[in-house]
Amino acid sequence: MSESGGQKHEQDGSTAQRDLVMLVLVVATPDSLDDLVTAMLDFGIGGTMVESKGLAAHLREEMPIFSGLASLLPRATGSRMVFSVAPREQVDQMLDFIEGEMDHARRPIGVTLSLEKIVGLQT
Amino acid sequence: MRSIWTIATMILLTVFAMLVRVGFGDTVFTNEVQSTLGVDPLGIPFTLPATGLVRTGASVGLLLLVAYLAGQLAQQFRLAAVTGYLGIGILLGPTALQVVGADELPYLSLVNDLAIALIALIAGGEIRLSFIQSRWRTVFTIASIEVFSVLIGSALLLPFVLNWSGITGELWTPLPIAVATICATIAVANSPAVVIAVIAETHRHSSMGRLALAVTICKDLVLVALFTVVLAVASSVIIDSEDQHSRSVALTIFLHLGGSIAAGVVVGIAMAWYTHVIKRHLGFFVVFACFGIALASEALHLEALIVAVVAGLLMQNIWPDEMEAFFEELEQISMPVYCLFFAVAGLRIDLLALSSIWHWALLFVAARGLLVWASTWAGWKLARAASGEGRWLWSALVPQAGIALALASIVSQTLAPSPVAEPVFGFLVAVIAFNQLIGPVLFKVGLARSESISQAKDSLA
Amino acid sequence: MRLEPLLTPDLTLVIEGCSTRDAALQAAAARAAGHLTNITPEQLFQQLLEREAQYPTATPEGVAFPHALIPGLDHTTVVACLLRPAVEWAEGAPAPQDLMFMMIGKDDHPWEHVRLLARLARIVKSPDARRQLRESADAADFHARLVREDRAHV
Amino acid sequence: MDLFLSITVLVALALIATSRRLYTARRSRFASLLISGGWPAVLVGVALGPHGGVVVTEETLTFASPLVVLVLGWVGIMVGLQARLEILRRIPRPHFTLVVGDIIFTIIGIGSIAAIGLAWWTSGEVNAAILITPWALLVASALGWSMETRSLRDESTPHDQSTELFLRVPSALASIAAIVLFGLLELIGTSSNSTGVQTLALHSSALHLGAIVALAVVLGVTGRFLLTRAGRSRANQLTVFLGLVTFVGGLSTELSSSPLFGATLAGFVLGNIATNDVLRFERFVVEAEHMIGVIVFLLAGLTADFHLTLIGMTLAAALVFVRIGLKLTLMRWAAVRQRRMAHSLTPVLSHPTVIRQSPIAVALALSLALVEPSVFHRRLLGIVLIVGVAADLASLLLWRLSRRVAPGSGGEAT
Repeated sequence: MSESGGQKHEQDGSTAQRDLVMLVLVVATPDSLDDLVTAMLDFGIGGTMVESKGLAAHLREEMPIFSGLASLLPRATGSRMVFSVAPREQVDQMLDFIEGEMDHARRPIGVTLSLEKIVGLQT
Repeated sequence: MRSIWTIATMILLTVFAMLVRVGFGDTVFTNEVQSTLGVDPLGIPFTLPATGLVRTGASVGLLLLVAYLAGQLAQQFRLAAVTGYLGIGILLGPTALQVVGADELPYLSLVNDLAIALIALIAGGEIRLSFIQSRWRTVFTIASIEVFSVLIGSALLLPFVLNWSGITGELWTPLPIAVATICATIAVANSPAVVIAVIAETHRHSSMGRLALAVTICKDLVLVALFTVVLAVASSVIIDSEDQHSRSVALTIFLHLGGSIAAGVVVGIAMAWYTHVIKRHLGFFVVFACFGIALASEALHLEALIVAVVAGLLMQNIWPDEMEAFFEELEQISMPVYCLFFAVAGLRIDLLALSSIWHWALLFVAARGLLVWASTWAGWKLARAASGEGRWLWSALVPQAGIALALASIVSQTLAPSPVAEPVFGFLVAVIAFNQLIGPVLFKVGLARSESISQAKDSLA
Repeated sequence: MRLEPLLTPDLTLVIEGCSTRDAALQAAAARAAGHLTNITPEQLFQQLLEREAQYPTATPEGVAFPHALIPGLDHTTVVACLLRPAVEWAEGAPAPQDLMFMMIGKDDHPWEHVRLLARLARIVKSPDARRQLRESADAADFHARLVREDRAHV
Repeated sequence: MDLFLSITVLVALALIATSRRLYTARRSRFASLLISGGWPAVLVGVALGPHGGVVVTEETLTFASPLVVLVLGWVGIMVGLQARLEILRRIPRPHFTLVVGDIIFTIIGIGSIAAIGLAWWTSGEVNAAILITPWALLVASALGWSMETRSLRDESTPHDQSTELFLRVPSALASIAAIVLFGLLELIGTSSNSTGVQTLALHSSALHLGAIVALAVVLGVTGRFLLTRAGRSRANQLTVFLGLVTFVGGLSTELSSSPLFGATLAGFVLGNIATNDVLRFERFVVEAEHMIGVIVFLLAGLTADFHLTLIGMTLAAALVFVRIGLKLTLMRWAAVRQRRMAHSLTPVLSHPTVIRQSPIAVALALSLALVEPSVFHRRLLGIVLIVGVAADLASLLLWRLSRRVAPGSGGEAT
């Protein structure tokens, strides 16, 4: 799901920009991607998704024992990162969803970052 | 439509395995005799692996795949998946299609140790102390009434059944009474495995399910102590071996139970520490913890069932949040273990032995079912519990599986010298087999009915 | 986004005896049009059929999401239906559908429509939830269970 | 009880080997050489085994053979799954020529040494048919080289993807060739062995081969259906994954072939009819690679018998020296042929890493010792392990020498 033409949110006036935070998710298991995307849509959070590779996957590619060909086809290692700027309240809803309704084994790593200045975000 | 593909895949896998084993059974590595000598090019003799051992690898794979499909098929016909696993085990067993040979059973039953420990861990994890505190009186009343009424009822009925089925000659002499008491004790046994498997499979974590589990586990703890006493006394009558004094029997039971509970606490703390501190590779850790409990308990003469239940209870009630990941992993791993455990239980059911005495066994199963229903209903009324879930609680106390089978095999080993051992084991296995097949379906219906009753009550309120 | 505010008991119904998809759509459209100002049941039914013609909104889990965007509406309307018996939805549809969530939304706010669809998907995702909804005794029970499932999610 | 003890040590070692801390330790050349070769696991295996501290007795080892079947079936399916036509089509031609060159060089060089050594070792009075399988093992384990390229990197060798792929991909192809070559020859060897006649029982081995190919096709087709039925539930996936791996490994062992051969064919079929569910299965299989690798090495250490007579040791030494000569000449031949390619390849091609033995050799030797656990086969496993250690050390030594010869190119990888 590539960049959806700017992230749209229910905002009113510039003062709201102060309660926007950045949500960063590292999704290691592809199976949990569907649930996360559905939840983000439900809470009205847009985002940008990039393919990523964990340290272990990188090292495994460099130090294969039996499966040397796997590194030839650099297909997605299956892990993805999601970057999203959204109101704190919706981001909190998202984190509650991850903690409350996702299995431990399939939970992504999620961090929120406070923001100083934002440009180009279509509200 | 999908079930046609499922059946086709099951047949394809089974037929292919049979063709390989029949067609290529005579190759140099696999041979019928236990393990013969071969000579290698250096002229040094070596023992070839026994056929049973070589075939265990493929049999485990076949059982996992085919039992999984059979479970899905059973669910499509509103049956419990456990019945599917058992059915396929019987079908592929040494007394039916003989895809899996009798010589593989000793190696396959290694999964029993893993399964009993895993099931007991899950059972321990399902019990909430808050639930026990609020309802221990109900649980204890029902369990004790049910245990003693089934025990005494069966002990009175069994001499006749054993006599009619020709297992014991005379009627009221010490031998048949001793045999009847042992069989009656095993008739009391239940199966936490079936209760948990059906609850997990139907996602119905209702209060009736939790009550059923608490009663089943409480009964099994009482049963273990009861069984040790009865077996000690009865075996001395049957084989006239006077090696055990009654005083030492009581002592061994106390050590046996006390030691198991203490070991359970230690194991629970160790597992909680690993899950809390290391957190990684939980899958491998769970498998090894279960193997560890099973084999350590065997070595230290403890009861693996009690050790694991106490450990599970401890972890779930003292560190509920941290242990969530552990119990999630346990649930993932329980599926392949259930498939294998119940399939192997099915393999061990001897259809030939069943064919000669099935009608007597069925008679006793019906009588036992009646006893269980009556005693549970009485216990329920006595405990004066309010809500209506009690009406179907008895359906959880009918199924029998691993623990009953384990006790039956202990009986056949202990009574081995006397001629009555084999037919008694056959009779016990027949009774357990019927309970294994009927039980899960009955409990699935009971669970659904009790839930609809409690919901009807909610909507009225 | 909560489903509860959009779930009115009047628009939560158990449709019995409809053997085809169109009959079910017609019954639901008739009930929905009663709550909409500027559209007749027949027009709404036609719009729904046009949408289904593009690509059937049935799912392998037996839950259908027919929807229509109507210009000039000021709010989104949801009609939750339990179909008894289940109906064959379309040629080659993966399975008969017995749960139907009809969504009639504002055409100038498609983003809100997507959010509602995501919410419904989350609610009916687990087989346990679907079984609970399918075992509803009547429309009131169906509404109570839908509210309970909605509250079970963040 | 001791079986459980050894498995626990085995898994504890596997857990440590795949922990983060150890990955960082691999950055230094010697550490990554040591660890990726799996030698720590082999040492622990030997220490615990019947010849070391006797924690694991002979009888327990045979009792653990279903575990060996599972692990080798896992490796076979892992190797087979990546031999997908879409991957093979993307491999440039020079890589294939390098592999064909390696096969020819090895059959001639190592093959002759192995034939002479084996005949001498068995003092000539056994019929030739029995020595086909051991010969095939020594040749197959000499194919290819270690695919680990992490220890390659330092300032002197320019680091870019194509150079490392030029070393890693041919070795991966060589390990597939090794499994197929050994699988086929083992079938012929075993069938002739049972009939005990000079003439090769080609008919019976063709029958066995047909059965193994049928197994691969049956498993590929049913595997795909099972994987889609398992869907996204992790419990179902685990049941189907373990079922597939043990079923194919077990049945190919019963067809008197190594579990690796049957599992690789099954992985190949499954990989080429791939759906999303099969890709999820592949991820499950490949992610456990390092854990399974450590278990394979540990089981090899437990099973190997190092009581080699003088002849055995001479055979091992000869194999090492011939391997060094062969691999360096192969690389020089490849460098001459590839003059058209970017000059950046030439320093890498002369790099002694190609001397290191491919880990598939240990898996092949372990599978032979599993199918027929004779003392001879356990000593062959011992030889393969010795050749592996010696080749690793020789590669490190030669790399140090080449550094001293061209000092300007910097020292140890940081």
